[in-house]
Amino acid sequence: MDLTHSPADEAFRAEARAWLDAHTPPVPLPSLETEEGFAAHRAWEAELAADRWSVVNWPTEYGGRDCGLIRWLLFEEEYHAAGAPGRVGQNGVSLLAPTLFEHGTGEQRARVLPPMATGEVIWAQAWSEPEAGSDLASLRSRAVRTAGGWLLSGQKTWSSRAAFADRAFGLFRSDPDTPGPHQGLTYLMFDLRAQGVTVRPIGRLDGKPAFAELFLDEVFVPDDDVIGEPGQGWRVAMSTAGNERGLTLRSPGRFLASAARLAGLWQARGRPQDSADRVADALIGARAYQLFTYAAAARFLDGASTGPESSLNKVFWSEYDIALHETALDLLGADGEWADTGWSEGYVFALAGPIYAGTNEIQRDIIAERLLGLPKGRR
Amino acid sequence: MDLTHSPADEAFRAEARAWLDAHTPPVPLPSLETEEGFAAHRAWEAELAADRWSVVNWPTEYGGRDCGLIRWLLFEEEYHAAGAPGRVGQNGVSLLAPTLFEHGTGEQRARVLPPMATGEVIWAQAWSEPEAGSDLASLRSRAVRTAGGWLLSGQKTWSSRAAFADRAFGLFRSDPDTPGPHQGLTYLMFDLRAQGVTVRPIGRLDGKPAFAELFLDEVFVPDDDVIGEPGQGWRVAMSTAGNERGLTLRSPGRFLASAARLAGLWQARGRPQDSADRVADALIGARAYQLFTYAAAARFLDGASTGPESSLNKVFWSEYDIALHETALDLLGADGEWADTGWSEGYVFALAGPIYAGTNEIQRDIIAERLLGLPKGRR
Amino acid sequence: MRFLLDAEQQAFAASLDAMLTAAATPAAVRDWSRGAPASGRALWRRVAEAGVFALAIPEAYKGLDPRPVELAVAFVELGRHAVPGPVVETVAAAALLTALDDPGPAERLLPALASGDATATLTLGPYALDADTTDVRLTVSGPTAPARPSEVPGPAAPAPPTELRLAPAPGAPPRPCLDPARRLFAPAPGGELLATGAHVAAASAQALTWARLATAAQALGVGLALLDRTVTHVRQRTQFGVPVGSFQAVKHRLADAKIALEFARPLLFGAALTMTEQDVAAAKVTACEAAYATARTALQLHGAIGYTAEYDLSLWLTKARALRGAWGSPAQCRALVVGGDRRW
Amino acid sequence: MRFLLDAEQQAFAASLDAMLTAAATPAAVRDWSRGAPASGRALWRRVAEAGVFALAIPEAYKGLDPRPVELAVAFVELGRHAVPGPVVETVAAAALLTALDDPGPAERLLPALASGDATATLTLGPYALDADTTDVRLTVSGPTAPARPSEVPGPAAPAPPTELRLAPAPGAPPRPCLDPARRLFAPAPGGELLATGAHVAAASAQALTWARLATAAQALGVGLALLDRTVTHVRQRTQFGVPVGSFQAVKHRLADAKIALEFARPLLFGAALTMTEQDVAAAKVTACEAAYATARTALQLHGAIGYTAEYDLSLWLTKARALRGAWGSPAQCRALVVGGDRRW
Repeated sequence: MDLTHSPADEAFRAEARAWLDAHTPPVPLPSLETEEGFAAHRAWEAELAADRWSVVNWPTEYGGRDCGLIRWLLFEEEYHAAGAPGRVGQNGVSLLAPTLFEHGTGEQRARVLPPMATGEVIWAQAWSEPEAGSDLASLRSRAVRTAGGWLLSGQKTWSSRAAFADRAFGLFRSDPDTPGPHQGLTYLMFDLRAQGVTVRPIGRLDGKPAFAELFLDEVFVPDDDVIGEPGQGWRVAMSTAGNERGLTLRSPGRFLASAARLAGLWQARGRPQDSADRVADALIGARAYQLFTYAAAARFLDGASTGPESSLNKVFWSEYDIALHETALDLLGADGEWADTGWSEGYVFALAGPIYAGTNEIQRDIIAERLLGLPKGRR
Repeated sequence: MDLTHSPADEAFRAEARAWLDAHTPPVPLPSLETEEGFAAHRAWEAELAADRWSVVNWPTEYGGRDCGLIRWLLFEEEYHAAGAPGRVGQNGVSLLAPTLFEHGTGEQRARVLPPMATGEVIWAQAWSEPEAGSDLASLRSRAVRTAGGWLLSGQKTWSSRAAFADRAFGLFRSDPDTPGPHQGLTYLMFDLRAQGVTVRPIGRLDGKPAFAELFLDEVFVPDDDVIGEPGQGWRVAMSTAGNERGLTLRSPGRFLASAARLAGLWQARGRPQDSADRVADALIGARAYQLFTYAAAARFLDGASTGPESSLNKVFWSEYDIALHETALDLLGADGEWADTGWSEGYVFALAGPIYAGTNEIQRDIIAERLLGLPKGRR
Repeated sequence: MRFLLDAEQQAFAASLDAMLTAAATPAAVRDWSRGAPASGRALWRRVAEAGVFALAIPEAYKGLDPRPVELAVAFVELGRHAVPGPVVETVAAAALLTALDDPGPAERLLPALASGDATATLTLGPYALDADTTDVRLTVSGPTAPARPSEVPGPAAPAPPTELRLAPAPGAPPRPCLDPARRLFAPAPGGELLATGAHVAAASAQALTWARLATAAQALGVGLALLDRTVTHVRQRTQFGVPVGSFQAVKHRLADAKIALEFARPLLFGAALTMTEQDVAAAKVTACEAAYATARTALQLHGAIGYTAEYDLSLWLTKARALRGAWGSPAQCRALVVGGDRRW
Repeated sequence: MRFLLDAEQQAFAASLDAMLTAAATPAAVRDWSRGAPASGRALWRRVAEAGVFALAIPEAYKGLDPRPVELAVAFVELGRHAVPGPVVETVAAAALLTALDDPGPAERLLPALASGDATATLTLGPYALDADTTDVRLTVSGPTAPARPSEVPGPAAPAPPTELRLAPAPGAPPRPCLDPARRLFAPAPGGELLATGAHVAAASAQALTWARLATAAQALGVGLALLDRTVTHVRQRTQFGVPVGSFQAVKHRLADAKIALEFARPLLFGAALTMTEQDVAAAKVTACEAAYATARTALQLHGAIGYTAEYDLSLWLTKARALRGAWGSPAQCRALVVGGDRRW
């Protein structure tokens, strides 16, 4: 058991830090949830990609450095410590790409991944539907067989990044006559500018269009854009849930950097004693999350799947993130009301944490039933 | 709407205060959960009763002052502010007596209430059974008809005060063949020293025998000691749950006095800033509970029954009481470890709050279903 | 002692509730947020005609004499319906003007506030709410509370005199806020001097107490609306084939919100009866914490729909956060409670 | 970097667990609580023979050299099984003696601590744990940490010299504690002077760090035991015709306990690797808060049976509360974290 990084890993970290020092925009980019900011963040992805920093843990053939999980964690620590911009391509990189690595064809990977790595194509996710939020198995949007492909119809919602993104991926019901709701679903990729697609941006609490509703009316998708076997979409989607995705949804580097900034804010505000405990908890929580992730990475590298342990992780970071930002807003006092600061943007973003990617209520059910072995109730 | 007490009420308060100033033991009595302390507290009840202060809200014929709910609240404020001893007779006074006033016969009241008022007879409750904690309807102890009365058999547990008390009251299954579990129960009083009764004291967390197990083997109880109709015990027991009992289980005066003492402790420890918010919340919570109770008393005097609102009350005071005592122990630092202080005795006592008199889980179900109208789930 | 709203007070609440329910306040809030105050001002006039602002104003200035309990009743309803604009600030301004030694400014300004012909904002701190659309902009500079013996340091520099001014219109647009209906401006310097001296500081302390009482009431109303809307939502919304409201975890969160709000309510009315700084601070922190906790629960139990600006729930969610810090942070209010000499 | 216990460390934990499971520790705890230490001392010897105390002691003094990670592994198991006695204090005493400039006291006292022939207690604060049944009673008087630049006041009086003494047996019986297995005595004054001067203060700071690490580990073990026992209980206990553990409110409380404990664990081992004051303080407060929160949950979900002294759960419940304050309160530990210069 040790916490010492190898000289090679430290050299990698130093290289990343040097690059970030030289390239990180000195002034924060506009919010990536605006049209202007989306474009600026897309350009930043291209800048990262030009020096192979956009997808460091991918194979080199797709634009990565094949650097492994530990170096990815180190890169993330440096990235957030540098205050570098948010990642506009994250939906594709952390949700779609792992699925393609596991279930995609060589042709799909060669076609989809390089422009994802450069930010040339930004992906939105299209999981939820109006009547299927936590209960994903009750999806209704359809994929109907047609010559050379499929016709997609129905409605998706809470599609993050879809207001400005290029393409999207999601599950569609391709066989309505199967016995169980998890069967007969197909995993497909589609173009958000294709004929038959209507994108209605939705403003989140601060009004910024962080997601959209998608109305699909016989949208043609060629067979090449089916991932895995038709009808096996649920299995395809779930199989990557137990891989490193559970680790990489929120990197520890992000929270270490936020906690350090919070401590700086606390210092700058005169170290008020009534906030000292909460600032300490933010510092401690970031460290706990970093070390928890190091341990999970070590287990993963030993061949363990993350499985239900990722529910511990989800509840922890989502509640941690809100508490940290609430503390910051409290420290800011009257200045905490402004909507145009990094802290308030972070607060609004954090509020979504316990809701998306499986509500925390669902996660606690999973922890109780699958980690603690409690009987399944009716919930 | 006002908070001004009438001159007559203020005179009553002043009389109580004067009496308490003159009579309250200058040194705390030994813990009432010990044999020595039980006797000392019983003597204190006699001292109270001698000047008609033991059951101020009862009719004068039974030893009270018929003073009404508001004056009872004022008396309690003065009582706790004076630091007067805990009330060893509370099970009888607040649980059995209201039932006798509503369902007892004149003979029962005349026989039972005066020695209850003087502490000559101390009552224990005998509700729970090993397999019936929160789920009271699944009681199994039996009352079997015999000449002139009933024979009680079975086991009761968590019988508070039973280690040293004289008599007990509870529900027994008198008709095993009824369709529903709430039917066929009879409400009975019995002697803890009767033949066939075995009392096994149980130590609570600090080892003090605050309750006992009762083993009953054909214990004879005369018909005179049935309250209400045989078989109607559930209705009898529940009918007084909606009366002022919901108000009087924990008087606000108790918490006002505790919060003031906590503030004094905080001052004495140098007003540590890291506890200031918790001390403030203790002060505020006591005030909130006092005012909430004043409002409930006004509604009750208007003829409203307390009903499910008493669940709000139960959850509030039980969680409040623990938080207050945790704050005190934290302020005491290393001295918080001692078991023989008022704060630690109060802490151990408070820990039982969320468990007894209907767990807080049950209370929250009641609030959600009966006050907010949410659908009954399987829980 | 009878600590219950009487029939007249209950009827007042019910009439305001009915009026505001019919008035479609969410549309007015959205208009207000984007700087189109016409619908909000129309609503304001109806609120004023119901006598709400007159409850903070002496009869001598065309008010109904200060009646904090009725004012609290009214502000619960304003909060419940998310009425936009400087409602708290107008009450605070009225309290300040009433408490000055010189009746001149009150005679000049209060009748229009009582009638609803004018709105007011008051700056004791760093910002001026709704300064562009408001008729009377009051700014206090210098110490805003009379010095207390314990606070007087030994050989400190003398404080600058406290001044009350009628401030000019703001020179810049508002900076966007997390609650878009709160349009905050940097206070414009200068303007006509209305009063100066120690009585302005004392009057500012009065204004602060009234502002906190009104904010506490508004926050309680916001919390009650959030709870009501969430209960309605979870009864209708199904997941896994059953209403979301049948899950025990959902029930218990809503039960906790109910408990918090129902124990804030008596603190509010108790404070309205005594109007002591300590009672009002206790009501303010408790009502605001209860409302904010309810907002967190409301957001979580609505799920993604609650996270959208277009769904009306957002009007209350963002207000709950803003009120928590307005007119005194939780820590400041708690410090007044533990610092006070008086115990309940 | 590989932040996982290796196979040997896991085997060490498993062997301790098996040994302690077989040893019926609850009976030894109850004996210990009533001042009958024979069964506890027998248990102590087996723990020492497994090498636990030697993990805090240099090879020169018959130890295995200080190995904080393995020590943490062991103390998790001691906590899980509620092993009674001055286990933390013996480690702290060893750390202190090891860190003195003069090797004399270490040579004299440490071999017997490593072998389990002797137990030790150490008083840096107001009490001496288990002072009557312990062989080596160390007491430090005067400042117990080296002065830091920021703490040095200008013209203050010089502090008294720090002294380490071998204290005599206590003159009075222990005062009863909420955790009856903690037998606390007022430290007896006087005794043989073992060392004095600045190096004693520095060594005391070292002892404090080791004591906090061991307490954090013990608390984590206590929390894990409470969670395990409660999960077992709610799977077996039925109410309303179903297992208590099928209620969502019960599940979610246990899920929260699991989360708290699983995030305390990496802090513990991270602190064992770095042994910085800040890392150890973070582990201490987090493990202790997690254990105490789990105790509250365990008590609530057991109901009345959990509230009884005769049910073994009480042994862990009361220990969770006591460890929370031992060797540094939550507020003290948090202050070290925010006060430190180093960020992770």
